[in-house]
Amino acid sequence: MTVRVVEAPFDPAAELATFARGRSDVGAVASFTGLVRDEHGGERILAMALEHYPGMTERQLARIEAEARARWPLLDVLVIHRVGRMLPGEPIVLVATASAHRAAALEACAFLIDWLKTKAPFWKLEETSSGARWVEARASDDEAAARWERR
Amino acid sequence: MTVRVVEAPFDPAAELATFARGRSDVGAVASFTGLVRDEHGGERILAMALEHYPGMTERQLARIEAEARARWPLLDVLVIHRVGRMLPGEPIVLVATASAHRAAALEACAFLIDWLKTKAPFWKLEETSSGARWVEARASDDEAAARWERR
Amino acid sequence: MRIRYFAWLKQRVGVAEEELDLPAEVTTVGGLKAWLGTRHPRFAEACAAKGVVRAAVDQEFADDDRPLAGAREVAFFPPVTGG
Amino acid sequence: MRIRYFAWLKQRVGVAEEELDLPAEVTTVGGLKAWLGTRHPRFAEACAAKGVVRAAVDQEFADDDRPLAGAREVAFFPPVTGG
Repeated sequence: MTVRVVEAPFDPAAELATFARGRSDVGAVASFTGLVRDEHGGERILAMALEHYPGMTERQLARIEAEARARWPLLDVLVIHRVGRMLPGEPIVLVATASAHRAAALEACAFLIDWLKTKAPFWKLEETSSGARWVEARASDDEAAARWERR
Repeated sequence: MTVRVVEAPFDPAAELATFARGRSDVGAVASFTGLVRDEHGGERILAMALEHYPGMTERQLARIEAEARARWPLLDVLVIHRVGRMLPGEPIVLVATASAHRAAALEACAFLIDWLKTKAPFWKLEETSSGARWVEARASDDEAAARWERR
Repeated sequence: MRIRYFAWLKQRVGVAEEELDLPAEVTTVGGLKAWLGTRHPRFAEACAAKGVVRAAVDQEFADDDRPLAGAREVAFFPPVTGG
Repeated sequence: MRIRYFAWLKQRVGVAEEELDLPAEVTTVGGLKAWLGTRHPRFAEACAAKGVVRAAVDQEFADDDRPLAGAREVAFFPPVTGG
């Protein structure tokens, strides 16, 4: 499985240590890790709770991965997304891509995280000292995802 | 030091394990690893020897890193480039960037490897079964680097 | 039909999911939204704000004109914010 | 002045570096290239092919019109291929 939704903390470096290893046809590996920050909009974040839509999540992630593989000659892909409650500094998401050449790995990695942010059913609830608040979708995320729409 | 030129094999996953760790202001980490492939232009690669210009190399890498930090709000940057003889599957270069948000981390990572490929004095010598050959510069690398020229 | 709610929409409606028999005249996602609004005033309020209530039919994103024929599960949620 | 050669240019010329006293009329990178070509025929051959011989003066990339006044080290090499 190259797409995983996990409730427990995970270690991106440990995942990357085994990603595409032992394959000497891989010339390029790109990765992106998203982490919980301790600040948002000037307010201190105590924790983050990630809700998702079980079933649809896995389906959408698999679809996004398939789209990336159709667009770029990828030799390996890994997507891990955490759900549940997590603390500042903890990883939320890891995307990794492997290809013979760097352009494919770098572009596919950016594509995967851009599409994941707008097409996978996750919702972030931030816990602050003044209570919990749902994170609002950002126009910049829609714009980033739209870059990759086929014209 | 966030820029290192090394002769011994290095482990990108181990480097990433300590990169930007313990910083809860980091929301995004991007990385790129370039590896020796076992094939190039239809010929089997037995080994790769990286020659460089000691002194100028470190100077150029530091300059490229400074340029990235000037362009994007980066919280951390790491560039490791190996020199000497290495085998297929072994890492040649690692670039990692950390920022509050993903666009800065992803763009700066792509920028760093694109500029490194055209502005740092490294030369690749491939060992094949029919002898050693110097790798020729590719027009696509110049084009990738030119994307980042200030207009 | 099974109706599910996520994120703050779930908190507004007050239930995570409900099993409902739809009246015959409810044939699309848009029609279902309007009908659910009569049962949950705060759902109607949310739907009145443009673009904040998204839907999925059988775990596929769906627009208001999407027919419900054959569907087993419809979910409503705010724009996604993962990653 | 110290002259250095890298990669296949070093193999062509046959030395990695040499310490040379330049004649007074050699004042630019381009002039130095021409003069070195008279000493190393294979260096002249390489320079005849457009774009394959690059230069650095005191570890900074330099074009042919770059003056040599004050320079301690000039390096010649093919286009870089790292990463």
